[in-house]
Amino acid sequence: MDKVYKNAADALEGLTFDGMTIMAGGFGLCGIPENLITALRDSGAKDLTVISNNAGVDDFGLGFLLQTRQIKKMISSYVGENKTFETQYLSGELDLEFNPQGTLAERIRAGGAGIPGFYTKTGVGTLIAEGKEEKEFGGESYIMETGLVADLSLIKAWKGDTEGNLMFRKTARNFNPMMATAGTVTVVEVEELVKVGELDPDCIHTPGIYIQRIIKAKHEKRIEQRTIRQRGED
Amino acid sequence: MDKVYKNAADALEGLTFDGMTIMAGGFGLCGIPENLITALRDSGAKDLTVISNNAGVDDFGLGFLLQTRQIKKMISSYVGENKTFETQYLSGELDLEFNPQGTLAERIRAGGAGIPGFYTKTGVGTLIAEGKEEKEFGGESYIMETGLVADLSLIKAWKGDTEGNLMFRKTARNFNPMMATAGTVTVVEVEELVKVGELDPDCIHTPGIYIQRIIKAKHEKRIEQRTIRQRGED
Amino acid sequence: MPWTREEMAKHASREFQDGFYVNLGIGIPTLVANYIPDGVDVTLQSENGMLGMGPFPTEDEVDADLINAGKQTITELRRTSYFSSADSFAMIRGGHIDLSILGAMEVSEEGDLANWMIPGKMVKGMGGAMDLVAGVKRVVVIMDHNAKSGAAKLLKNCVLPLTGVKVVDRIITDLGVFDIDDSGMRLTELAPDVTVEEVKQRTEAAFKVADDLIKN
Amino acid sequence: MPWTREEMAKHASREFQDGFYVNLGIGIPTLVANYIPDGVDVTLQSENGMLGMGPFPTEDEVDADLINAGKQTITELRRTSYFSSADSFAMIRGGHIDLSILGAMEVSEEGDLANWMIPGKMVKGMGGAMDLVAGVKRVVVIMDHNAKSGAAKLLKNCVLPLTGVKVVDRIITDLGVFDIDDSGMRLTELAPDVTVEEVKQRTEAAFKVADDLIKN
Repeated sequence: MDKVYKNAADALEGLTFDGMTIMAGGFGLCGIPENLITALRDSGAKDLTVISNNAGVDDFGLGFLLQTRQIKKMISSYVGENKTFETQYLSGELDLEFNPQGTLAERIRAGGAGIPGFYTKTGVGTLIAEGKEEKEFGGESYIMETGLVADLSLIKAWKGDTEGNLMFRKTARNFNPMMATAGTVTVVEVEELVKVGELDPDCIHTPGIYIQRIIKAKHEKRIEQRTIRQRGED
Repeated sequence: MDKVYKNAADALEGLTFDGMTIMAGGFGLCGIPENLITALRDSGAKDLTVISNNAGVDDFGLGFLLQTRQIKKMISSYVGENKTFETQYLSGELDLEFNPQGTLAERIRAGGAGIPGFYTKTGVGTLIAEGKEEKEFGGESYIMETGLVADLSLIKAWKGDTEGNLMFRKTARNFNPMMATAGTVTVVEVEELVKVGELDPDCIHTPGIYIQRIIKAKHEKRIEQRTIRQRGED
Repeated sequence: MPWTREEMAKHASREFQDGFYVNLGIGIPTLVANYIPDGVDVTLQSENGMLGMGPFPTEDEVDADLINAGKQTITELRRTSYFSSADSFAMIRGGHIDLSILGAMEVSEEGDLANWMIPGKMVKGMGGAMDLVAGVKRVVVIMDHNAKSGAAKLLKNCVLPLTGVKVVDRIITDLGVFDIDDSGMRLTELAPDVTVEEVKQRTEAAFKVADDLIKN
Repeated sequence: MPWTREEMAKHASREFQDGFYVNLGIGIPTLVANYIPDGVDVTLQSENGMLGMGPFPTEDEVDADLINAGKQTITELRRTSYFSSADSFAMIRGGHIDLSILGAMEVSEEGDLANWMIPGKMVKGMGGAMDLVAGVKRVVVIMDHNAKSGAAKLLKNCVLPLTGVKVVDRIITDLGVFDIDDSGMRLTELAPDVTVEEVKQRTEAAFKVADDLIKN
C-alpha cells in the first residue's frame, strides 16, 4: 500500500465532489494544510461544508475557497479575521454554525472515536444550547453535543513517515490530530517525509492507520500577529 | 510548589482514607504503580473501590490489597489472573463491576475531561446495557456510559520532570495517561526523575498540570507471560 | 477430514488484504499471523496500545514494557506506534480497524456472538472483546464446530450471555466456512470429506448452502 | 481616581497563588502576566494547545508554529508541553485550570457573563470563551465599569447573548472589586477617591457593600 503521493493535486485525485464535507486542520494560520487547500480550490468542488476552527484570512488558507465561493457552510468557533467571510455571510450566501472551541474539538474527537454524542457543561443557558437535549448529572445541567465526521480531512504535520505515522510541531498540532481520525479519507501534507522507523514510536502523535495519503510540501507558514519583544525585555 | 516526594509512603501521606475511590494504572502487570500500591496497602486504608483494568496477580500489584482485604469493590475489564480475587468474589466479600475495556478507558478519559456521559455502541444488547439509557443515532442503537473520577489516582511513568511532565514507555502507557487526568489527586512513580527542560515538549504524554506528587522509584516489572522465540525463527 | 487448527488459521489468512489493519484474538486467531500471504502488508493492532505488533522476542529482547493484549511479551517493528488505552479503543470503536479475528463459545444464525461468560463459572471479564465486535469493520470467528460434549455452537439463538448482537460476518470452523448477512447464514465452503448433511446434523442454526459451495 | 488598565491588571495579579495553572484572555487580562508576584510560580495555559507559555519572542526567535490563542507569536519555557485542541479543552472542561481572567461586555448580579456577541453586528465567534467559563475553577472578569456611552455593564440581567450562566466569581473594574457568590454581588474594594455612592449610580446590578470594604 503506497500512501505517498507526488503533490497536492495528485493526493486529492478522485476524492473531491460537490456538496462534500471537509475538515481542515489548523488554528488561525498555524498548522493549516496550505497546499491541500489550494489543491481543493483547484479541484473546483463546490457547495462544500467546511469544518475548521477558523476561516483563514482573505488571501490565505480557507480564504481562497471563500473567494471562489466554493464554501456553502462553515462550522467554526471564530471567524474574525476574514472580510470575505463577513461579506458573504451578511449577504446570506454563506451559512455558519458556531461551536464553542472545546465543543468543536471534542465533537471531532468523538466522531473519530465512534462516539455519536456526549454531554458538556459548555454553553448551558446560552444560544448554543437551543434545540439541544439537556440532562442533569449530579444536580448540574449539561447539553448533548454530537460527533462530527467528514468525507475528507485535510491536515498538516511536521514529520511523517511513509506509513503515515505523524508528528506535529509545537502549537501547530491544534486540531490536526483529531481531524485525522474523523475523515473517511485523510490526506496529510508534511514538511519532512522520513523513512519508516525514523520516528520514535513513543512520540508518534497520529498513528498511520488514520492516514490514507501523504505528500511532502513546502510551507509559507504565514504569521497573523507578529508580536515581538526587544532583546533584554522580559 | 515542590511536587517531588522522597518515597511512596511520603507521597501518600494525608491522601488516603477508608471508603475512598482509587484508580491504579497498568495493563496486567505492565506499567503498574508497584511502589504506590504497596504504600497504599501499608496506609491501611480499607473499603476501597479500585478502578483498574485488571486486579494484579495473587502476590503482586493489586493482589496485595486483596490479600489484606482492603478492597471492597473493583471496576475492571478482566480479572482472570488472580485466585485471591476469585475466592473473595465467590464468597461475596468482594464486589465487582465489569466494564468493556474500551468503555472503561473512555469513561476514565471522560471523567478527566469534564464529560459526565457519552454514547457507545459497545455492549448494546448485552448484559452491559442493562439499566442503561439507550438512544438512537442515525438509526443505530447506542447506550449511555458515564464518566469516572477518583479521589486518588496512582500511576506509573517512565520519565518525569520535577513539574510532573511525564513520558510513558511502549505498552506501559495503557491506562496511565487517562487516570492521571481523572484523580482529584494524582501521584506518579517514575523510573527516571529528570530536570525541567529535559523532556521534549512535543513528546510529553501527560502535562504536569495533572500531577500533584511525584516520586522516583525502583521497579521489579514482573512479566506475566514470558513468550520467547528462538533466534532465527520469524 | 475436518480442518486442523493450523488449517483453520491458514483459511482465515485469506481475509487479509494489502494495507489492512487487523486485531487478532487470543488462541487460534493468533496463529493466523503466521500465514500472512506474500506481498500482502498487514499491520497488527494490540488493544493495550500498539499498532505494528512484531513477533515474540528472543530471550535477550524480552521487555516487560512491551506486551500484547494477551499479556505475552512481544517485539516492535519499524512502523510501530504506541498510544493510550483510550486512544486504542477510539481507534477500535471509531471503525478504523479493518478486521478482527476472534474465538467464540457460541454464534447465532443472525451473527450474535457469545465468547466471554459462562454463568455459574467464575467470570474473568470481557476485556476488549465487546469493543472489538462493536467497532471493527469485519468480524471473523474461528472456532471448533462443536463443543467437546458434541453440543452445537452455531445456534438459533445464543444461550450464553452475549458479547455483541449481529456482529459476526464469517465463521470458520473445522467443518467449513459460513457467511452471515441480512439474509441469514450461508455455508460457503466445506472441509475435505465433510458433507452438507454432516454439517446440518452438527449445527442448530438454520443455514442456506451457497450455490457455489466450495468443496476442498 | 479610578484605576488604570495597569492598576486593574496589577490588582488581578493577587489572584495568583503558587502552583496555579492559569488561562488569560486577550486584552487587559494578558497584562496581568506582567505582575506575577515574586516567589509565586504560575503556569500559563494557551487553549490552542500549550501549557507553559513564555513571553513574546525576540525578532530572531519568531516561530510561525508557536502562537497563543490570540494568534500572537510567543515563546516556550523549559516546562512547556504541547497537546491537541481536544486535550487542551479536556484540561479546561475537566476543571484542571485554577483560574481564568477575561474581559466582558456585561456581567449580571448572579454572575452571568456576556462577552462574545452583539446582535446586529458581525459576529466573530465565541472561540474558547464558553468552554473556559464553564470549566475553569475560578473566573475573574476585568472590565471598564461602564461602556463608552456611560451605560452600566454590571446589570440585573445581561442584555447581550450569554457566554455562561452564573460563572463569574469576581469582577475588577476601574471603580472597584466585586465578589459574586450564592448570596449575590458584594462590593469589596474601592479605587482611590471613588465612593460607594458613585459606584451605585454607575451600576444597574444590586450589590451589597462588604463590612470590611477596602478603600484604597
